Amino acid sequence: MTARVGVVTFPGSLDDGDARRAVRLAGGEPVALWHRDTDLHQVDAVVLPGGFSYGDYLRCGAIARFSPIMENIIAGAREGMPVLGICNGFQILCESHLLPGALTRNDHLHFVCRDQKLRIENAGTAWTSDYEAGQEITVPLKNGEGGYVADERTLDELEAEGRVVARYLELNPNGSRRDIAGISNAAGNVVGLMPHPEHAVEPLTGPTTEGLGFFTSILKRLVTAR
Amino acid sequence: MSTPAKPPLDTVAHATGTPEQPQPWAELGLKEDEYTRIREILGRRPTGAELAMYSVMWSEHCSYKSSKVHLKQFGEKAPHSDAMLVGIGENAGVVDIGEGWAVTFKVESHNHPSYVEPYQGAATGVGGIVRDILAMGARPVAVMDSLRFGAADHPDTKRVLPGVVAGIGGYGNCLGLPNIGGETVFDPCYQGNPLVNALCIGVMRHEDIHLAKAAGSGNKVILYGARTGGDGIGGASILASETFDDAKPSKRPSVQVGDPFQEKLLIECTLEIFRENLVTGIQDFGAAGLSCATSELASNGSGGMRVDLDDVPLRDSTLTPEEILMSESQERMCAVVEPDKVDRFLAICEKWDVIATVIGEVTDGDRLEIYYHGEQIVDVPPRSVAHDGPTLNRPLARPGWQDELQADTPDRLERPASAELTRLTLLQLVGSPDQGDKSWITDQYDRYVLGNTVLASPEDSGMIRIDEASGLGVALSLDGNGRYAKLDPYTGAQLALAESYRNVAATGAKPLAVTDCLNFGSPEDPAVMWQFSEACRGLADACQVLGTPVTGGNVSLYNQTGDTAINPTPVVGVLGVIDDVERRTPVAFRTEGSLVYLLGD
Amino acid sequence: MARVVVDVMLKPEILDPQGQAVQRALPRLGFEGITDVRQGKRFELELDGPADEAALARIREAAETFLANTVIEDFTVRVES
Amino acid sequence: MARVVVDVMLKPEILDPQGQAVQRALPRLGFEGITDVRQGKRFELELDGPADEAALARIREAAETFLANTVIEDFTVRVES
Ligand SMILES: Nc1ncnc2c1ncn2[C@@H]1O[C@H](COP(=O)(O)OP(=O)(O)O)[C@@H](O)[C@H]1O
Repeated sequence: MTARVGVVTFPGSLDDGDARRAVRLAGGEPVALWHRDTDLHQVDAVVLPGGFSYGDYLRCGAIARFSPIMENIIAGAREGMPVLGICNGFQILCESHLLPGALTRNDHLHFVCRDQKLRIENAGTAWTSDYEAGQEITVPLKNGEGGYVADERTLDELEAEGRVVARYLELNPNGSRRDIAGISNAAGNVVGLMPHPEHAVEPLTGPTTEGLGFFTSILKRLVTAR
Repeated sequence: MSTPAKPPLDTVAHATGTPEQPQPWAELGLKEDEYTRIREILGRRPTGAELAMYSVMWSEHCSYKSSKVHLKQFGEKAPHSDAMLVGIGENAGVVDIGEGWAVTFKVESHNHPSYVEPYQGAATGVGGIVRDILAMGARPVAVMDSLRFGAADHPDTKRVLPGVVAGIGGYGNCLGLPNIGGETVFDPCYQGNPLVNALCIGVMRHEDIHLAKAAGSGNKVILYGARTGGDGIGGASILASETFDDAKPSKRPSVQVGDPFQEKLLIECTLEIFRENLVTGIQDFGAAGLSCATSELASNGSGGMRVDLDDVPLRDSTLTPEEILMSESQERMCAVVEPDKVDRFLAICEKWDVIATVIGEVTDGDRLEIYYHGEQIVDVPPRSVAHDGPTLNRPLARPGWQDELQADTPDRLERPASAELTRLTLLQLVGSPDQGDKSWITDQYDRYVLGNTVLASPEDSGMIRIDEASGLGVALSLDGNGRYAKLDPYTGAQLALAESYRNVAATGAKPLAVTDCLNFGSPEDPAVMWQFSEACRGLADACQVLGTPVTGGNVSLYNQTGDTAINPTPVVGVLGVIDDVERRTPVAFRTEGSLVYLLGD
Repeated sequence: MARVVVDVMLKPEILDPQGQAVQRALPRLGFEGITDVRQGKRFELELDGPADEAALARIREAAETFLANTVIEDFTVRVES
Repeated sequence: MARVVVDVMLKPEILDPQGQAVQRALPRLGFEGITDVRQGKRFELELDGPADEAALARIREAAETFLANTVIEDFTVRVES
């Protein structure tokens, strides 16, 4: 008995195949979801993958947020369905107001692709329970608009509630406020992350396999919840 | 807006009735004998639209008129290879890599546009080569780029380089194609003529190979992708201004702007169309747009095709028929589809938000006929447009300075006389921009997307996994050295091949096939033509010795400013296959205590 | 037939790296005396009807929900004469 | 102290994929009647002196050489009241 994890393909999604592979390598059953559908096909959790949905035109994630499938995802997320947004997916979650703040142009104005060191700050979310709090991992990061911003009050609140899920170590690659690489909603079921754990699941193709934990975390939770 | 009365459409009937009407053939780049030949082929003067088609298809860029006598060797001397599924001459060659898989790969230049508008020039260069690969039936899976700029500290390099790198990254990253390698070289000879050569590799099952031909009378011709606008039609504007005078809304842009998102949709939509086996022929739109796509599709098939220009979706309603035919608007493809498959084809396009329109059909005859407002404006044998362009045997002459250059050996250089001077020499060497770390470039390229990148920068070759279950993969390297080629074009081209070949072999892959981009100065200069012929001869000979055929490539001529040509720069890509990517050899020393051997002398 | 312009700018308290990059570059290019630069977006919308109050109200709503991200951006809507 | 606005738009004949993406999305979100959308950039420059003819001439030059890419873009310069 395994869990079904949906991965949405928007026009311009790029890392949907990689996210499905990561779910599979973690032992789950990946389910491809199409942005024009409204049916979530009984998935237990959803990944919004990286890419350039709608070309990232207007603002990253701004057009995808209004895709038909998002209506049920937003409703599900509010009721506790686990949702992970990676990179473009994080942007979509912010645009949907499931997560606070916004992602802005990298402070150095360039697209950046690098192996990024992170610290898992909160190992209590649906997507990080397989890590230890404080654990350091290295996974790929690649974005042009990954600078996390929010007003000071929101940032303080995120810190106080332990909702900063991951923080950049050694180098802040995009000017994110307080080195924030990922955050969660108050309930901990919705997580947005700029770096790409789905690219760090095989020794052959990733810098490490330390990204797998995001996917094993959710599968353990879903399977034990049954 | 009120427009003055339009002059009559230059229809075939009108052209027949007005044989003496002067035509701007010279302004369109045709030579007098070429114009005369067109009149002979047609038995009358060409219409404006026909003249537009011939002029662009017979240009150096599309017809390879100066280079084809030399390129022939790649076919004639090609070593036998069981791996070749499709040889030179198609959009791109196709190579068997085993287990039912095939790959297609090709390098192409977008040099001049990248100098004019670095970001868009480089971006649309990537877009163009990716469509080429897609049109073979393959899923594009990786890109590489070989770049040449002027002096690193020259102010114009500061304009060109960041734009080119951002353009390659911006387009490739948005398509989701990992960039797995390339080169970046600085030399003052490229100051006014930077080189932007982009390579794409695609993967398919053997049965999925598609060729650009239109067969089967009654089959529909479908144009899909972006709307047609006035991009890159400097030439056609000459005709337009002849007929429309000052009624034109604005100057036509010679710059093409890319829309990578549209291209990503085009890729996914096309692959789904292939999966359902819905096309009998397909062609991408490159230079020369509709002129090229229709004449090549028709010419490679049975010959007959009828197209209605009124059905072409336009971005700019003021385009003239000549301009529609010549527009280089990006992100468009043309497919030939059996009538009962058209609905399904259109449905898949709709699914991907891609505009698709039936613009014509394959006919019984052997003429390409194009209609506009119900009138016939083109009636030509398509082969005469697409394939029977002029062939030139341009004069060659070994330049007078070649001996002197070759005599100027390193022996003449002063040796550092002290340890300190040796140190300084070494520092100067490693401090040169060519030797420097390139991560400030490669970090702007996504190398992880698709999750199959086994080797990428800073490795000497890129390597990607093709089959997750078996571990089958390919390695690719792209190399060139204009300084060596200037010193001796024959050997220089061979050295480029050898470097690329070694890089691939060193990963553990077996080199199988070659693609090349030949960047040279003006073919009208006999010295340049000599360099070109020597480089071709050198590359063809070396390919024969190494047993790796050239499967396709690209020629870029006229890379010169005034009388000064760039260093002759053949850039060579080698593709190798490896049965199990787990066994690849990376460049870094991985284990302490490993022994280091030097091979060769 | 009317043209409505929507200007979208980052809120003053949000860092604007693009504007700052422009500001830093200007003196190097010999343009002095510019103390601050902000970079935003300008949308030109062509309407098929008149830019009456009803149309402007709709566009304001489109700006609020879509063209601008009001978490970080402010916008203005105006008819272009 | 004055504010000068430089609006930079793609030339009308140049493809504007961003504007097109916005235009295609609007009807899906229920905003009808918008026949064309072009997206450009807006720069707000704060001057430390008055926006007199000399200052405007300099800004026009900066727009021409730097803020706009005149190969594909047009620009306008105006003082914001
Ligand atoms: N323009 C480029 N695009 C992609 N990769 C590049 C580019 N330029 C350099 N590289 C990559 O950077 C690495 C170092 O390049 P280079 O210094 O030229 O190495 P080498 O001298 O060993 O060929 C290589 O992996 C090469 O593929």
